[in-house]
Amino acid sequence: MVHSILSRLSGSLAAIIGASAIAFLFLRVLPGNPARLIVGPLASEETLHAQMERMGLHEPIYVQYWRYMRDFVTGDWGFSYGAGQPVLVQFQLRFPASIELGIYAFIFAFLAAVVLALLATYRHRPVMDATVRMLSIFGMGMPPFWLALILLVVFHEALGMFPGPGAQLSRALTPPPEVTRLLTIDALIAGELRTFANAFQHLVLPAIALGMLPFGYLVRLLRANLLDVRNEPFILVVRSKGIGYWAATVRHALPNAFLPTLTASGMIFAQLLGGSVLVEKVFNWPGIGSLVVDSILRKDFAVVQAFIIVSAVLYVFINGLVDLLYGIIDPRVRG
Amino acid sequence: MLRSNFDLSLSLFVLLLLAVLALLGPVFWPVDPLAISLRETLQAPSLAHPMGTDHIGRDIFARFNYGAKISLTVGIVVVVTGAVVGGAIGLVSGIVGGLLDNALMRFMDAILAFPPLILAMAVTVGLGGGLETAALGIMLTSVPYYARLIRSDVIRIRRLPFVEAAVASGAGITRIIVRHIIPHTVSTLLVQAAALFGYSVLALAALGFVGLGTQVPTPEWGVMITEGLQYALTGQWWIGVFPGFGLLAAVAATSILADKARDLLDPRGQYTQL
Amino acid sequence: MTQVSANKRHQTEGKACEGADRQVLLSIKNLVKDFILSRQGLGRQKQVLRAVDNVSIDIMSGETFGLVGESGCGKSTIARCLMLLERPTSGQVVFSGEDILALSTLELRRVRRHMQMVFQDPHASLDARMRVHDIVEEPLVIHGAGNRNERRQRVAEVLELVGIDPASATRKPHAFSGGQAQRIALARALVLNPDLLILDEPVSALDVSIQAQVLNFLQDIQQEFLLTYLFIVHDLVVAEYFCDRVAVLYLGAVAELADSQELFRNPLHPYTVSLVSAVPVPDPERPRRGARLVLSGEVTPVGQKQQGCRFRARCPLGGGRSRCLQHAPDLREHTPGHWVACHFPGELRTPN
Amino acid sequence: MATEPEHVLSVRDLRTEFHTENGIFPAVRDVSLDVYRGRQVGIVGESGSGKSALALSILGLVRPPGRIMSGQVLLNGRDLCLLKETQLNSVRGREVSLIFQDPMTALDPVKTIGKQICEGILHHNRGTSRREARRRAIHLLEDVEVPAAAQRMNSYPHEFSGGMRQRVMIAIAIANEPDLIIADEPTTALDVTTQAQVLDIFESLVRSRGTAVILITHNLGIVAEFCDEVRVMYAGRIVESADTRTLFRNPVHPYTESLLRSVPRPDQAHDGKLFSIAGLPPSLARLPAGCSFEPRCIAGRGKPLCQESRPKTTSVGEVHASHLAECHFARERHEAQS
Repeated sequence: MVHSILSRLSGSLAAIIGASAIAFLFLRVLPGNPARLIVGPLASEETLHAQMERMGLHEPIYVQYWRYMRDFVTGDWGFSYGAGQPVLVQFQLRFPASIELGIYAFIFAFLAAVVLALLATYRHRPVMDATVRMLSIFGMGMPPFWLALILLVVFHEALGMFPGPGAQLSRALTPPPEVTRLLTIDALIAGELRTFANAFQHLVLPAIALGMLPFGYLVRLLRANLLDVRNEPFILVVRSKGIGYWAATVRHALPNAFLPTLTASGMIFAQLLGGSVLVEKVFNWPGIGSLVVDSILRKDFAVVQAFIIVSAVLYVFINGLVDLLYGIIDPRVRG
Repeated sequence: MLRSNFDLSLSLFVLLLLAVLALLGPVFWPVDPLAISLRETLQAPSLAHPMGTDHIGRDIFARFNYGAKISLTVGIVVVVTGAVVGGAIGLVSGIVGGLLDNALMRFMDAILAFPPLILAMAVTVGLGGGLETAALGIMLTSVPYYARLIRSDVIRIRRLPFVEAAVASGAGITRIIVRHIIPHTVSTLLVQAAALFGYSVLALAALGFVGLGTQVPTPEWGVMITEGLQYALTGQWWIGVFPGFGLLAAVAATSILADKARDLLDPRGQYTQL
Repeated sequence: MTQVSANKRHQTEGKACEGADRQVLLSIKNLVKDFILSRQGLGRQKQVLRAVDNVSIDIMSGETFGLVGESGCGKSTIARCLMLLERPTSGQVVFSGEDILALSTLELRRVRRHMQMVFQDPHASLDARMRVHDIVEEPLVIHGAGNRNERRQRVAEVLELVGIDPASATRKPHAFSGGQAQRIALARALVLNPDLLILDEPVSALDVSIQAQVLNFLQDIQQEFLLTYLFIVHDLVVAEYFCDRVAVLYLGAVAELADSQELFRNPLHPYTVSLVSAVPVPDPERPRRGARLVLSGEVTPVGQKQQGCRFRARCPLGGGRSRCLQHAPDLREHTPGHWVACHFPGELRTPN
Repeated sequence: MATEPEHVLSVRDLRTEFHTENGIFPAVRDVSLDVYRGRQVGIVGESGSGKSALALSILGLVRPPGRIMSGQVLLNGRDLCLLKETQLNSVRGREVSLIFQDPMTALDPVKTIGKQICEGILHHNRGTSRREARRRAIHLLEDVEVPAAAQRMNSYPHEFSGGMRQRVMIAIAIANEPDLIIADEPTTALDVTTQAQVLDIFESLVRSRGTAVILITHNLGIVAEFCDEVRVMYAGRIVESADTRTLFRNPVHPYTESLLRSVPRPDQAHDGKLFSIAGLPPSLARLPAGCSFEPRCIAGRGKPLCQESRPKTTSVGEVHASHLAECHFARERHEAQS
């Protein structure tokens, strides 16, 4: 066990290094000169060279990479000239909002997928099944930023059911004291139910927009797995013991159907991460995603580079976690 | 049986319709997608403008057709090049094995260690934006998916009894690959290609949306949605909604097609007994 | 092209075999196959599983030689080693006087014409994407036999021989039933006029009535084309009915080898005795199974080489005697033609 | 519809059909079958003859697109076809249980053996504590001769060999002392010596408890050794039924006779040919108009009577209805034998 954890860790480390190197390379072969961006188009060659010197751009690329990673690990993520702030500070400010949105989106995707997959496979009901499959195909085929727009048009603009873009909380309310820095949780901790409800309302539309793609993916996977597992003889044997349909499904079919889904959770995380860049922009959500879009438009690449590396690290970390979890859940892998 | 054919024909029809709009749009709707008309800004859909006009009076329908051309072209190009490159890597990796296999797969892993959209962003940022770079970035992120799938397929097929039967009757490696392995990976490749077509089209739109793909004023669907964003909440919904439907239709149709292809291409499927 | 090649019997060295003028067609000498199981996790020691342990068998031209044993005894591994689907760890396989393990790829192809294999699951062993005609023709193409017309004629001929209407050869294998598919597989094996057919459980996947059809057919073509069969089977009744000589394998080694009648009527190895007694007989008049000798435990492959007799843990004789504990018994000729690897052959008798 | 008290199971004119895109497949065609208390009944037939569909129909576990169309399944006098799903759930596992074909896939791979045995015990015995259920489960494992039963409770199925898994299946089946066990090819996937072990254990358990058994198999040897009575199935019908000795000595239906003659026997002469049945079983979707065995039959092939009309079930037994065959020539064939 110890051995396998160690080997997995070293594998993850290698993947992170590889990924960050690729990210670094791509951002450094960029035609524009980062120093030129800082000093501005009107600066003289001398100023430019001085700036390049300061930034270490004359060094060989691997030295630059080494230096960048060393700084990165020690907390120096570079300086965002667009926002006039260190990149790390910006991340710290905006990360909680993104995480909260991601969590709610995942909860939505997961719950909706489980319920609909169960409904689709219950008995032999072709219409229900076809509906769920259609939903899944639409979920996977809809551009998240477009869905966000539709949701806003319908539920905010036309029906007025949910608040519009631009905030996590109505201006009339004061944010609860920061504990976890996740608004809904902090509101609960502070016991302010009204604040919680308001923050939750603000979360509904963006969470659905962000969760739709993972939902489509999950429901499709779960439905197929449930159908497969249901054809396994062991379900018949369970039923022959007298266990009812739902008990057999929840106790035996679902856990087995979840196993292959677990492997896909890396993919789902990636969808959430990529989607947040798009959805946050539409809702003007004060998270990392909208920061990244703004930085791209401002050509503020220090932020983008940090985001890419953080994404890769998180992604590798999640995948490693899933591997471990798989070993815990599936006795056959434990060996 | 009936229903499944309905699915199939509907999605074929949708794809065909989009293709017709993309290719023949300029013929039967000869309106310049870039022509600005300040007298006709922000008009709702009507006979003169089936999808309305945008804030500077450009005809959305003409722009939609142009966007279809961009999306479908990029989708096809990305899928074909990705499938060829990825399929080749997978085939070589699965057949040669050993050190080369290991090296190729580690490289694929490194690419996979990125969330795909983020990597496409990185590449596009790095190479300076634009349609071609965006397509290249998307293609690059799709290669490992083909490569890994085809590799594992090749390894699985190599061990199947009918391949062993061919080896036992003296077939050489070339014959085994060409006659027995490749035909059996084609269905996998096709299904994966259809799935990745959807991804490519969506990714291109996403890159356009964040300002990395095609540049304004080129009417790409993602860019059009971005432009429509600020008018959506003031009542001019048509600017951003129609291109979204285009994306949804293209992606959903290919994904239904992929499912059907998977069923039809499995020779066992047709003879499944009770 | 259409008739059995005239120089079918071209062995250079030949051993006389008990009065018959038969010659050795295939000689397996000290065949060993190890599989390396790399265990993950702590320690990560390499485990070696010896699937085939020093097996030597001579198969006479024209006979049906049966390999029987329970799953995991190595019988299929031997077949796969003979067809070089697995590379043997050591040993020799001499076919018609040539050691096929020492041949180059090109020479091997020449030899392979004369030995063909039929697999257990007929549908799995036929390429589902190819038409039946192309499947049967493939060996001819590989070995460059005849032109297109001659090949087509030959395929039709062979299909007719196995009882498949050549007109249906444009269909794919899954349009055929299991029994028919096995006939198609046989047609593919026969199309090159081989000398030796390795039949790996060819009837196990088939229903009783179809099984009889295929077995009868195998008998017919054996006489007609002077074929030699290596017949791998776990069904002892089929082995007894169909084989001339039989070797019983246990954990990768031959436990007993004899004429099929002799082996099943007068088994000497305690494993064979219990194996034979475990077979349910379709005759309720036979004394009830009080007399059955049920073995304890199951075949469990052992990684490292254990000392003494490999069967001793399950041996109904106890296996506790010092000879059984210390020495693995060699395969010795107990009576002429009847070989057994036991220190106390014949001590255990078939009940009743 | 009162049944005699000694019947555990009485199936009347049961019909199960599979409605698929390729047509309607009547897998079980108006089958009647009686099983007496404590008796072992074998059902033999080739693949596709409807054996497994019959077993699942009795348990009410046929899945769509399959459906029971008509008939009765009287278990201890109650018609299971009329029961609601919840009522069925209290019958399954307690009055009747199932042993499945393939021990590799018949156990949930992610649950321990112990949990899977206890599940049935807890379900049918409200108020039993987990500890008590566990104790009983260990006893059951000891009954089926699983060594070190208490430790093995926490093992997962993949840690067991095929034979051991099938023993666990038996333990699950007998957990609530049912009156009837349906065993569908219980030893097909096992080696001969393992099969002998498992059958011995199974036989001694059911004989000592007086459990009736329906043993579905294609292996005539197992039937001969294990069963008191035999039913022969062909194309969804029971074509012959008799006690084991009679059936093996005097098979009346031509299919039974052909089946018995096509099995190689160790005590038979080696030379000569095996008897073989010509042709293939008919597709259930396109059954011949007359006798479904007619195209392959040694007695009736080509005869107009057999081609045109379906044979009725005929009693040929000396004592009441103990030997039945569904053949136009049943009487003649029976007389010719005796």
